[in-house]
Amino acid sequence: MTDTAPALDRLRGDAPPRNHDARTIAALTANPGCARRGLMDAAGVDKDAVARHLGFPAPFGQSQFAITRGNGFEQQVKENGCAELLTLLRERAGLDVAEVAYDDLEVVAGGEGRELRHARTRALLGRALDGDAGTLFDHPLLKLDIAGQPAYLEPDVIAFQLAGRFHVVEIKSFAVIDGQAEPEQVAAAARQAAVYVLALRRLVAELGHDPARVSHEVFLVCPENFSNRPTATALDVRPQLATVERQLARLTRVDRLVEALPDGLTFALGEELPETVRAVEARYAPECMASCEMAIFCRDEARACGATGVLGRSVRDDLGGVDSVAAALELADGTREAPPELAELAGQLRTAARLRAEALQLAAAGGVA
Amino acid sequence: MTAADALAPGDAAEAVVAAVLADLGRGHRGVIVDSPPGAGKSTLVVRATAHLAAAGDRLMIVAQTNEQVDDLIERIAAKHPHLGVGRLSAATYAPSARVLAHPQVRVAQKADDLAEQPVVIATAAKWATLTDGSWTWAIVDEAYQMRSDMLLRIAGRFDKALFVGDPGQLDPFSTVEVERWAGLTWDPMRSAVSVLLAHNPDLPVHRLPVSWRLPASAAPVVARAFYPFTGFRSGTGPGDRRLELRAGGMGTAHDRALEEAAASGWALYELPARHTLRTDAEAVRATAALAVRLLQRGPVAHSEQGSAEVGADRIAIGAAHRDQVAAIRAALGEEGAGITVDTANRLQGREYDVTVVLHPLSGRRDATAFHLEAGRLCVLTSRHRHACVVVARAGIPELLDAHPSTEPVRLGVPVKFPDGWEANQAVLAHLAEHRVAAG
Amino acid sequence: MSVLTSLAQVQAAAAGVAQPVATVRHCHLAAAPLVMVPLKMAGEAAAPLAVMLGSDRAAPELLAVPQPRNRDLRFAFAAEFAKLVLEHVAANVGAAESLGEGKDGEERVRYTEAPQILLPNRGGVGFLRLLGRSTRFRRTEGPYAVEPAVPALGRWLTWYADRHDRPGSSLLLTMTETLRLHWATGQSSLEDGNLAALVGWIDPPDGLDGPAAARRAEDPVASPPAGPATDPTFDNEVLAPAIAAYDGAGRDPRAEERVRDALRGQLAPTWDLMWRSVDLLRTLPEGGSVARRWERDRDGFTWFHRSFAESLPQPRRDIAVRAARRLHDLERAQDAYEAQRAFDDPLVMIEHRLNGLAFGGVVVGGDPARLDESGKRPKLRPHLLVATGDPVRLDPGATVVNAARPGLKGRVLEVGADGVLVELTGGMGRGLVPAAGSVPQVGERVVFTSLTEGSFGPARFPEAEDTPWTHGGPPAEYVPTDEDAQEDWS
Amino acid sequence: MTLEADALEARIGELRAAVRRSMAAGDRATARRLRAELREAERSWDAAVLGGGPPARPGPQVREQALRALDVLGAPAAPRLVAAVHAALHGGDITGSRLANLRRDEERAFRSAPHARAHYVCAALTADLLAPARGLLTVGSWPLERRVVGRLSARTDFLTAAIRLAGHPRHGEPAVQRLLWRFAANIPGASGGALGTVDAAALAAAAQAELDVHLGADRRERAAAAARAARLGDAERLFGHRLRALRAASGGLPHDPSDGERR
Repeated sequence: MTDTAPALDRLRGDAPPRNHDARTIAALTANPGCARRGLMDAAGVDKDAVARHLGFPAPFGQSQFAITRGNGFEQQVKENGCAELLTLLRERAGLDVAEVAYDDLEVVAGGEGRELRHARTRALLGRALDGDAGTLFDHPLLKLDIAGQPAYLEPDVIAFQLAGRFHVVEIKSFAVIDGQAEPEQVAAAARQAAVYVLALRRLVAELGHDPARVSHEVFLVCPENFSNRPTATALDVRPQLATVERQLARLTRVDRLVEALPDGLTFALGEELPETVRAVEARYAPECMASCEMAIFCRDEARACGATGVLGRSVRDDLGGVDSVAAALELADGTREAPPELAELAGQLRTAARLRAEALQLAAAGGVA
Repeated sequence: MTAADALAPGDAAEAVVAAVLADLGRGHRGVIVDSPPGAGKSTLVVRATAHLAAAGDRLMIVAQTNEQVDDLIERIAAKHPHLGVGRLSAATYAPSARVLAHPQVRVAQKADDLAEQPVVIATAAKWATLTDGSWTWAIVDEAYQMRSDMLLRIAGRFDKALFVGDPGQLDPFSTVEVERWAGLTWDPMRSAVSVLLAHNPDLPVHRLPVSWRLPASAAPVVARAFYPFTGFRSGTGPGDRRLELRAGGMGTAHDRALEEAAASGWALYELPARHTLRTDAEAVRATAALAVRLLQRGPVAHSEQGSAEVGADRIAIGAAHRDQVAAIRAALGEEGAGITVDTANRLQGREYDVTVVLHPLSGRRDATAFHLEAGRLCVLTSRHRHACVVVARAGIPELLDAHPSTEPVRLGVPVKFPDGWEANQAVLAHLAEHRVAAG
Repeated sequence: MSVLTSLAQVQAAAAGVAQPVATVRHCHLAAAPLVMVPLKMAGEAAAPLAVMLGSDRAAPELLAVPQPRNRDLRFAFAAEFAKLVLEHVAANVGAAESLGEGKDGEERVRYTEAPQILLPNRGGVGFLRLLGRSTRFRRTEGPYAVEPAVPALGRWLTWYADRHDRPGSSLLLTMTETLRLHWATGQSSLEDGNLAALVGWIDPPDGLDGPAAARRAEDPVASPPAGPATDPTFDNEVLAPAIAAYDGAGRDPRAEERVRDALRGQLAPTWDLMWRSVDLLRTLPEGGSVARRWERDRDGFTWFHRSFAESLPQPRRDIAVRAARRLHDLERAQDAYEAQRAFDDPLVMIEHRLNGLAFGGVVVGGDPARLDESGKRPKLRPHLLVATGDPVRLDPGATVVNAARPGLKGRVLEVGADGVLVELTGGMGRGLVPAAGSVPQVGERVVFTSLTEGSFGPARFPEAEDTPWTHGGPPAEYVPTDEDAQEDWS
Repeated sequence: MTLEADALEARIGELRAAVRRSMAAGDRATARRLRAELREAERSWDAAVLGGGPPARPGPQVREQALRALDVLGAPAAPRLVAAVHAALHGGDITGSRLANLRRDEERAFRSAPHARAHYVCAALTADLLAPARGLLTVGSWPLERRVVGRLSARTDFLTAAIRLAGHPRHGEPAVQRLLWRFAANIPGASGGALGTVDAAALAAAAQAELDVHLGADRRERAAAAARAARLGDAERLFGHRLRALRAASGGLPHDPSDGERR
């Protein structure tokens, strides 16, 4: 796979590769069919900067109330050697009272270099795997291959060892109310946790141990009901693990996309950026708004060429996959002669148009059919 | 593989049935039997009926549809002519000929009129209208298709129950928003068996190990794709089943597909890749034409049960949507009269010699959870005793590859295996080896 | 979603303005509905920030929490909010109309009025549901006691949110969903969640077309979002400093006014949009079956209002029996609602004509006075030949009814090239001669449909104490506890 | 509202819209400039309308308050806990953030005039590398075994603090009870009373019971590390041994190339 590495670097121009974190990797599963996004992610291009340069900045991030609430809750759960977390894990996971060892891997001897922190993470986890004690490993810095290039993974998670197996603990500030939480947020947390499980399993394998020692059961710690009291819920992330592994494998097959590109093409922030971006085919759908920084640019592009995708995937499906609004309209009012394979769709659209016109004209005449 | 695999298929199945009947006597409140497609579920129900009736217990049998009720009546009456059977029916139900053919079957609308019948059978909907009356034992057939709220309404009528069903089939669905109950162990939307096990985790669960329906060419494919953890094997060897096309073919694409299916048990009749409407006229025509052409080829099914003409009644066409079924019926015309055409939901529990299936993902531009549901494809590809011809447009692997997996996750809801994406991929990979490009 | 709505969206995209997908209004609109525009604090489950509410468009009330993380201020807000909501409920009970004796001998009553609440979007319903959940269990004495109106508010908000889930109910409507039921825009359902963009497409301000109005609506500075979520830049640059100043100035009223001003600026535009939307909906004539559904709503309101005093707050989660019964009710309501909308509105009936379960056209033949002598007594069985261009997919023998007069029933005899032959079997009066005008004449336009209203019968469910062992047996006796006392607030 | 305040308010409105637009456009530089102007305008509006006074600077007494609270706890503690103890015993609050940079001020003060103060608020040392432990405060005059923290120390110090607080003469006061309740909620067998009230003796006993489980291993690790720490120079013994110093001295580990700005 390394032969496309130089091509990917060229695509990125001079910008350093963007640091991946579980959120960006989990977001890969949002629109795998989009070549533009697949290429930019594989090359580690900063999509946010590209979108801003094109004049379509991604909608601004998070309210500071949410940020302070999130940090406040995480701090409270991890305070005093994770006192509240230990209580939860003792209740829910049957953690033994003697298991309280806590290792902070976020800062090593004042130095925050990633190489240093990753080395320490490897050392500590290696010792834990060989039977040494150690229960809570805060902020383990992990590595994961993205499109053939190693990327550091900034985790905001705790690895927790129980009976020789590691579990990922993910702390989130959305509330679990009477046992229910917002399904989209739980799904996002599950996908992120799956990325950590995967990275941990790769590290455990590198250290010569059985990757299955990293459990697919993760613990999601959230505030309970309307209070600050944390609650922990076990989450089986096997489906998400399979999806993330699939997407990462797809990224390594990005060479098909790279070959199809005119050589010399780069996403560097220059004048020819708009043409470069437009040269790579996108697959816009409204769902992109929630997961890709380029979404507003792609929507504008899709609107400009009257693509039915702008109206949503279900509309495009109803219109038998016809891609352009104009084409669908011409089929409906009969001004466009339908080629044989579109004959049936044309028939249905014409009937639909007739029925709508008939019902509207009848209503205008004040009657009910 | 487990010790059971060393046994011959018949003995392996018999061992499980014996274990189930033994468990009925051990005081469990419930016994569950998972039965993959064609694994002898109805035979088990008939034997359990006789076993429990012989022990003198009053027995009620719950099926999901009137047709399933009549099927069971016919089997029980044939096997045990002296066993009094009561059919509890809705007012609007006119007894079918095959029910009336058995003198020992009494049909009535009120339970009291069947008081002295040792066995009373009805649909779940009918049982739910009763407010009193109790039976010691109940046998719940197709228990995985029954929704939890239906089990809640009839569970008051029995003390102990044998639950038999196929876990690989379609999940219960509803037309309204059901988010409110997600995560509850008694969520009305879960299948009856999953709620039963959520509240009684230590009930014994047996698994019928052999599919007598699926030929040796199909059992491994269906088992690997839809029953990853609870595999099963075919009751027949590779040579035991043969589909003979007596009339010669004309080498058309349809003929080559039928010949491939007859030879290997599978065929993928692949139309050119294109995005289409659901009622894709070209695919509908091809599906109907293949079924009609099959009849014209004078098919004969040779199996361990001897040889028999494959008439129209032994052929079925399956599809995902009702409007596709309507379009295929229209395309069949006179020549195809008698061929069953139905959606996956209604084909559950039924068996044919040859099936022609319009792939749910054919012509789709974007797959939805509905299209990707593993249970739907499992039902469609596990109805046949001899051969299954799948009609689909090219482009499905690319569609699956581009499918975004961002389904929501609800706390407390158990993860369902297999994942629809993996199941579709497994079936596609196998079909690719039996591909016949449309003419 | 169907081909018809998709076509309407494509037509809207081409025309640059929303296209109708309904010819009548399918929901009840009260004379003076209680419009509410709530805002919640980011990052919290249900921390109210502000609400602008009222039933007079010229006199909205603004309630705000200058420091949302302060428990006392939050419950002072809840008390004020409760007062206004309970006042509106009391003012909209109307008279108690007697309906004679029920089967259990009690006199059945139905109020002639019911209070209707309008919210901008589904997010608002979710917020009211959570606010209801966080207030209905509060105790009025002991630690962290609250005013009696607060738990009452919680129970009413929970009840309204539950009613919103019932298909066809008009007691709590969200404006984005209600408008989308009547108009299709040239943008996706995601963008339709922005009320300003949606109204911009339906009734573009002069000088702008749909897309231009939507583009302006998506700029959060020019047109503030409809809530309950606030715009992050507003939070960071305007609200946070104002709240900090309020805290810093020791809760000085002028600092509080500054917070209120900032919030009023965010809410006022949506308030106007809500009333503009009400005006748009009033332009449509009310559907025929809306009154009947509003009667069901009034029955529900009457029962909850009259039993309010002696009943307990709604439990946190449904027990098995209540969940099953509620699912059945919702499915029955969905079934009836879909059929009623089709019979009320030709633009909805054409959905069924397109998928072959209904057909419409002109009567071109048949035998209007035909008698069927085959049975013991002759029966009136007129034949109608209806020429139609619709793709009919009904099998011979399928029962159909006339869309305009569902009382007129019939059977499909044959679907031929020149039309569909229908044998009428009922709804033509008593004798052997059809009542005048009951049988459609040649040349008349008719629509027949296989759709029937409510094929669902009532279902019987066990009592809670008879919950079977398969569903965990009878649930524990329900005692509402106020866990707030143990909570240390965020 | 004076004329001048109206003009200010209009100016504030414009600045707010401008800041929000530049933040939305991702142009952080302009946003920062405009925000400063906006704060200035808002501050003058507050002064004109509310007459708010200047915010308080971290006075010298923060140091004393921290030392007093640490004495009560008798174990390394995070700023939030130190602030909570001070608030429970003496009312008012020293925000956690002002405590965090207290440690930096103390180190600067020590380096400029070593040993000028009897007691310094300083860092805890991690047992393995003797580096400053993140987010922990200790008292310089404490024995090294107490200031060094091993893998179990976070838990043992939490339990020690619980026992010390439960034994404090004023443990019956409501504010202290509420603080004790948060300890009791996280120690098995300790939380029995209704909200806010704690049986101090039961809490101390439960804490001691769990402490005994960890104490042996914890003491061994801390003693070994303390012996190594004794050989450090004065400043490093108080404020932690940093690798960078080591790197500068012997050109140690290669500088990490991808050590870009952490996003």
